[in-house]
Amino acid sequence: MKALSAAERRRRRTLFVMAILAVLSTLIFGLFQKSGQNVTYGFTLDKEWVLIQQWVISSRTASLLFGVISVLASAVAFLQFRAGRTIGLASGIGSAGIMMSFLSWAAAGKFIPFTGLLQGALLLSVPLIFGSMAGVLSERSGVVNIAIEGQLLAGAFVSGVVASLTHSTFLGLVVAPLAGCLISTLLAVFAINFSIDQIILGFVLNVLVYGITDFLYKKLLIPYQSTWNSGPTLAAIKIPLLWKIPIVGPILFDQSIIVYLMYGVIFFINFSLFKTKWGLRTRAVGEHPTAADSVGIKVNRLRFMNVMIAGMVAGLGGAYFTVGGVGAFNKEMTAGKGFIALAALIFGRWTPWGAVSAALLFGFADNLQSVLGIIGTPIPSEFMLMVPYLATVIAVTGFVGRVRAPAADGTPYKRGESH
Amino acid sequence: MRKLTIKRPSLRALTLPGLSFVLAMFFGALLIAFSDSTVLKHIGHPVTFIKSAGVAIWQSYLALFEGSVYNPSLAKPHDALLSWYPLSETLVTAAPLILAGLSVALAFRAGLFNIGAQGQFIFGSIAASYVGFAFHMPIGIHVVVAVLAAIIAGAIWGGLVGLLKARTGSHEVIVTIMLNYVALYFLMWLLGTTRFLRPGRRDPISPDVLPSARMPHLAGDNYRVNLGIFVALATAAFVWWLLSRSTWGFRFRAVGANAAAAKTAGISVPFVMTAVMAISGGLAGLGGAVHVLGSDFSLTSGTAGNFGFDAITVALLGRAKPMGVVFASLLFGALRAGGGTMQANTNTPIDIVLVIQALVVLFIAAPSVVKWVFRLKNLKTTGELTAKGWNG
Amino acid sequence: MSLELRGISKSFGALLANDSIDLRVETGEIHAILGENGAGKSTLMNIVYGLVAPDKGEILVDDVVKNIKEPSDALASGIGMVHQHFMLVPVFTVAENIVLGHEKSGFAGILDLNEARERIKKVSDQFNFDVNPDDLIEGLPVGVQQRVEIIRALIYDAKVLILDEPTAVLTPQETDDLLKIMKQLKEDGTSIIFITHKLREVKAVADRITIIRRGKVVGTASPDASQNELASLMVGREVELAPDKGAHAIGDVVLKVEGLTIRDAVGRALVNNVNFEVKAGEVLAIAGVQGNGQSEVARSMVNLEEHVEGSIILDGSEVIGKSVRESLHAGIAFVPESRELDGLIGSMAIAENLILDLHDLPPYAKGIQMSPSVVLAEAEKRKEEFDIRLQSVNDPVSSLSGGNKQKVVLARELSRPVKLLVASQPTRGLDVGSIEFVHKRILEERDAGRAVLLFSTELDEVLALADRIAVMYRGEILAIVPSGVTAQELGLLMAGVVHA
Amino acid sequence: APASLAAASKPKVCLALDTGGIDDHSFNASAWAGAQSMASKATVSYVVADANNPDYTGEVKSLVDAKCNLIIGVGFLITSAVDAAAVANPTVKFAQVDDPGLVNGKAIPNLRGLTFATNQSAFVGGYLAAGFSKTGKVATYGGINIPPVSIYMDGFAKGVAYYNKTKGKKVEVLGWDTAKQDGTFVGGFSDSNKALQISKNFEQQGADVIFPVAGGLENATASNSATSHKSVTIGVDSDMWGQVTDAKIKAVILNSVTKGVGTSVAAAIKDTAAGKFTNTMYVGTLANKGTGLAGFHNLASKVPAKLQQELRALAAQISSGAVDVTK
Ligand SMILES: Nc1ncnc2c1ncn2[C@@H]1O[C@H](COP(=O)(O)OP(=O)(O)OP(=O)(O)O)[C@@H](O)[C@H]1O
Ligand SMILES: Nc1ncnc2c1ncn2[C@@H]1O[C@H](COP(=O)(O)OP(=O)(O)OP(=O)(O)O)[C@@H](O)[C@H]1O
Ligand SMILES: [Mg+2]
Ligand SMILES: [Mg+2]
Repeated sequence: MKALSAAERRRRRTLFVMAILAVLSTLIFGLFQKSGQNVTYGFTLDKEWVLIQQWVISSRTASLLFGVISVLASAVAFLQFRAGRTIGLASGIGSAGIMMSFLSWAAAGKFIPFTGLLQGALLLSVPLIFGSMAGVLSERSGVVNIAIEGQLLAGAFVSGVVASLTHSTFLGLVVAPLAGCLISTLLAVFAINFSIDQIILGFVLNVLVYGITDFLYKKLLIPYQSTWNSGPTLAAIKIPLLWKIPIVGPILFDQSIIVYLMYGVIFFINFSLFKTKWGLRTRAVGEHPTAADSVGIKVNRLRFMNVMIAGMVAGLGGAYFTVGGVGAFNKEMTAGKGFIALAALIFGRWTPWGAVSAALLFGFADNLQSVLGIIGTPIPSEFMLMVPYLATVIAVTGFVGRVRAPAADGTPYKRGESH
Repeated sequence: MRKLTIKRPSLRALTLPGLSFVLAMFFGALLIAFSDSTVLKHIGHPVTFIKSAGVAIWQSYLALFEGSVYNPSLAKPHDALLSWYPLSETLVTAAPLILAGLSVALAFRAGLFNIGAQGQFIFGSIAASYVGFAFHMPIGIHVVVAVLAAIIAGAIWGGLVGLLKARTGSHEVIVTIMLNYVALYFLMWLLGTTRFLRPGRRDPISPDVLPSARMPHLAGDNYRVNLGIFVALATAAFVWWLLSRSTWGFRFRAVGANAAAAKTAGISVPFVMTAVMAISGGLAGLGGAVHVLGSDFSLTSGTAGNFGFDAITVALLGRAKPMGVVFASLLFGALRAGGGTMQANTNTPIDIVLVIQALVVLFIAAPSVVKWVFRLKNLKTTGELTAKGWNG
Repeated sequence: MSLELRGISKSFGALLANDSIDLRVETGEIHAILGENGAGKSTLMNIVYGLVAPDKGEILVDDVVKNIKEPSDALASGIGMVHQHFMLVPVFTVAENIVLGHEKSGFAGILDLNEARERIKKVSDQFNFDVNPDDLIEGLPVGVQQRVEIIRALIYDAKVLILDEPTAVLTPQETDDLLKIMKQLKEDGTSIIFITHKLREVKAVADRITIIRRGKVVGTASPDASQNELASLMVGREVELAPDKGAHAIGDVVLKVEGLTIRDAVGRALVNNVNFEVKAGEVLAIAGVQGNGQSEVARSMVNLEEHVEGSIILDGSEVIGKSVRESLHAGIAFVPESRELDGLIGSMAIAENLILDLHDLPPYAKGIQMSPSVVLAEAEKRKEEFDIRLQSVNDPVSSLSGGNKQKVVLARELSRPVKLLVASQPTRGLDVGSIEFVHKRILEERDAGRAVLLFSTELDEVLALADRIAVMYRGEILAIVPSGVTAQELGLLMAGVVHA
Repeated sequence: APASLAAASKPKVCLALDTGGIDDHSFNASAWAGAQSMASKATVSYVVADANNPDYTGEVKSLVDAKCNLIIGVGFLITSAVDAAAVANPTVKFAQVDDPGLVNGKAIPNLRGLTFATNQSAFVGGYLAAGFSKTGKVATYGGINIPPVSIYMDGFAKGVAYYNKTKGKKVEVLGWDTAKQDGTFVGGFSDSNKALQISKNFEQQGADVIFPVAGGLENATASNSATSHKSVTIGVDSDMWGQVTDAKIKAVILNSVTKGVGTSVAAAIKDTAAGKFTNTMYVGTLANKGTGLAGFHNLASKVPAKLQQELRALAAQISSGAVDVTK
């Protein structure tokens, strides 16, 4: 009960912040803006059905408009909060309004490919989503998974190499989960059977994968590049009709198979975790393994299985870097995304949708800085590069606060050694 | 304070680390053998295969040793001791690692997982180098001021994390991961500003720190080993004292083990979190100072290398105990120093060192595996390090 | 169904927790097991339930040897158990907890809880349990959680029901209800093994009593034996069950609480406008069913609560607004409700736990340098004074049994100059020997002229120690009554019934 | 060690790399290729700094200890270590890529700088891009904002501006601002997913020629061009067309702006082997082919002959000084 009420207090504080930002953006971006320039929003990327091609509007008017919308939404959210109702929609509109007000100001005289901005956000978050889903699977059943980075990298490496050797994206896609699974088998064996500290283990596995892939990259992939490291890539598949839907279509339904698999993974994990027998048992062994054991659930077997599945999911995400992206493997090409995925997992409070939202937020901030950088900002590029990281820190400190992991996350289970 | 009787380090206590190292080297050897094209050529002929594999492995590991401990070919007629030059290199690499490792270990003992040593190290390097090249001060004083600046800079960057956690409950793992990136980009930006550019250069590389701000060499100018290693050892002793003999350390451990009970007994948990992260950041910052003032002298975007991340492995290998961190850092320092020579002499990629490091930590953490491999019954295992997952 | 244990032995390292124990429980019998903390009762039951593997011995159900390796084997043999430490997942609903391990799925593998809901309702109605299948466990009072555990055992048709200290956290009312249910079950032919430290309960329901000491069966007794006889069998010496309150002088007001209101983070009042005072040499007990605001009042005495209004005057000066540390040093000794969670730091040494509050003050520290030798010497002293049974003061405090842990907490809290002792559930889960010690100690403090504020859900304890009794109900003090009241009157008050 | 068994007659040449391997598809690779081409004249080997704990002083020292006759520093990070070693070891010859080879502003006898006027070739690349673009928008991005990278981007942008000036056109450059000397960067050289997205963002802004200056990340851009069919890619450092095997990718490589690290390294080795080491700074220019355009391959037919002609003329003008690439 305490946790819930603390959340309410935080929600109220968040609402305050939102209202203040809404007013400020109305004033700064809307009222006090001098530029008489127009901002152009583009809504088409391809040959999808056109609802609206472009929207040209005075930057000042747009900022004002969105600012007012966000102020109104904040007010509605406050009223709903008072009445004890959910404030999700109103606060969503509110923050989007603030964002758009800012964007209309920042892009005065420029072109913002609105659909592309969102599509890019999704694409940048794909590996994060896979990684955090792997985290959900593993940590919900009580095994801390810091090895996401290593699982992603192993998936990227193996799928890149296999696709290159066999000239088959399909085979590349098939082996990626196996590579991730191999890493998580190590995690599972050492964490579950040998009860080794899982944080040490995760870190060490990352280092191990870095070491092995770097080593093999230099020893094999570079010298024999044309056979070992010039893999084919997956083409985007347009889902008939769906991809034609304005705005949404090109973002969601004109992607490579990996992205579609990702949708499947998210829905499947979310569904299974909360609606099925497996999910109930998984959450039980993550929260209170002794209780699960006492009703006859094989705690360690279930954990083992889940950690292996987690590895497969992350491994598949790794394939996104190679067969899903540029084909060739590049040394350390996951570039720390496994750790960002870990942060997204915690940020999202160990729930599938929470983690997805956190990953999308990061992807959005990342792509926004890229787009704004391209159309030109007075801010040095290095500071622009900080944006997604700072945005995460601000979101975590301002709006998320204390999070609670599954109670038994990280604790090995041995029968008769509870307490 | 747990064990108040002084324990003599027994040889048996070293059995596990020793055997773990042997096992890790064995797997490293496999990797060397099976990725060497000349060795692989003989794969059809077992005898030649084993022979050539043996040669490849022997040469690589010999070079590793020659690069980290002793290399007779370096001796000069007038100075036979020069063959120990590699050992000096090992110490040079180990010094910053010890400090960064202590930073992670200290936080660990207080129940906090500091992944941010990298960022704190960066801020320490920035402060130390800036004070080192931009100001003129008397010899002696200059080093001290530069070091203090680094400690303060690291402490602020680390303390920020503790403060955020204490105030808002935001998880230190997320915040430190993110702040590492922020620190790196900040450094990159800084290196493009005129203040940090080398006169006459546009490359992002700062001027060298002035001689007055450098750590004095310990064994003459032929060896790079410098005061930094003593600073690191003294700091390790200090951290040991802090944790096990001081009231602050008592509080840190209490909060780390059970924050609710510590609070009930009147210990201020928010204060402890902030203090621990600040001290932890200061230690990593000091590591940055030792690196810049001791051996690197200039600041580049790669100054911090991987020290802050290796620090985590080192702290884990050292079981979050100061002495453990020192030994782990020496081992890692040796692997790092020798790895370069190995690559230069045998073209075995230095990345094998990462593999060996990872495996050593893994095996030490899993004594049961080592016991099983070597068929040992009663192997003495050191105290378990228990991280407490995310809720800790 | 009958259950028989033959020659069960189990050792943990050097410690022989069960030493060839023989025990037979007949069909439809309530068989009580008595023993000190750490006697080996839970270990034995965990063996029966398949959670701990015995070193030796066999288990017979209806005179047939059963090989019980896993809890699922026990369940299949008709053995159900309500554990000393609850086996409920706090973030699950009642229904989810109950189906766990026996799930039924419908379309697309979707979990089907409806059948479970029905059965829960049925059992709940049958025994007047008042359990809603869709409530979250973590939001339920412990008494209700206990019922959920029992419902689970019943739904899965336990013919032998093991109850390991089920009443440790129950209120008198709840305890009586449970005892009634046990009798009802017994009528229906269920065999029950009942473990408790409360002799009154044993005498009320048990058919036979087995007493275990240091892992061995030391004897059996009939429920007709007196409480004193049972107690001395358990402990192996004479025990004084009802402490002699004796004559004592009551002095000036030490603690004056006015208009105390405590809110949760969203502003709901958990404690509403509470007023009372405690005088020197007086024990004021605050009784009440768990979850009526007593915990919050207790914690607010040392500023562990966040949203507090009103005033708490200790010896003329305001406590509210001070830090926890300042409150403790102002002269309050605080024994928290949960010694494991809030009282002690399990992995730290006993000696360190004894000075948690004073570690940075002389003589334990000079400046920020601690003096380990002084700390050790002090620990040895307190070990003697409080009769803490331990091997070494350097051992982690988690190695102690419950009674000794509680002594460590008391020893620490009473080592400062104290004007007021706040003790919250000081004897929860302790055996009679330890309870005797704690009670004696509390009365000694009172006799030395300290004010004592005792929070307890135990009627016997309240009646035995208090000079006056305040009963809390729904965050308010319903009445303050003199110690002469009867247990029955008190029980009614705790249930919220006020007489004109 | 085998290296020490080398024939005494051949000088021992050692490459000291700062980051990446000899196989980074970028200037390390070129340097190594250049050195290898001289294998008949010298025994060559290389070391690379430990990317984890880079210690350049120690790295160069280990080469001095290994009795290398010529030590070539590759990468600007290692310059100060090379400078210091050159002063400390007057008998050993040194060369340093991407650096003028001066110590405190003065030349020293045993150190030679190897530099490249890549802005010249990037200038021509910019002109090509502007002339080739149908949309009137071209783009460039970098790994991180450091001179070896930004000099390309700056030259590219100025080449576009020159095109606009001479032709009276308004081709726009995305990703680099000559006034601020800042632009779009990946933030490193390994995040190909990010590079891919940046390329997409450029396309969405309308760019149809993209010039990535981020080492191996150029593959991400070309890969995107190959699937989107909305842009072509200009490679960097060496001829990208020759390095990729995928025909679909070859088809979208317009040209590559090269940097003759290999040529310069080979030159330094040749001089040393012949006993004619010089400390005169090497400057790779369009004129001496130390930098330039690699050539059109698949897309040659798509580039108007007139434009190709103008490019040749422009290169000649730059070499003669008639066109100033720094404006
Ligand atoms: N998992 C274990 N490992 C080691 N020792 C144990 C373990 N479980 C119990 N013990 C030991 O066995 C003894 C018996 O413990 P047990 O829990 O059975 O006591 P109990 O009679 O149930 O006590 P209580 O009345 O406090 O519940 C304890 O004193 C303890 O020392
Ligand atoms: N997993 C374990 N490993 C080692 N010792 C254990 C373990 N579990 C319990 N013990 C020991 O068993 C003894 C009794 O444990 P237990 O928790 O049953 O105490 P208790 O007297 O019942 O206390 P409480 O009433 O607070 O539960 C203690 O000495 C404790 O250290
Ligand atoms: Mg117990
Ligand atoms: Mg028990």
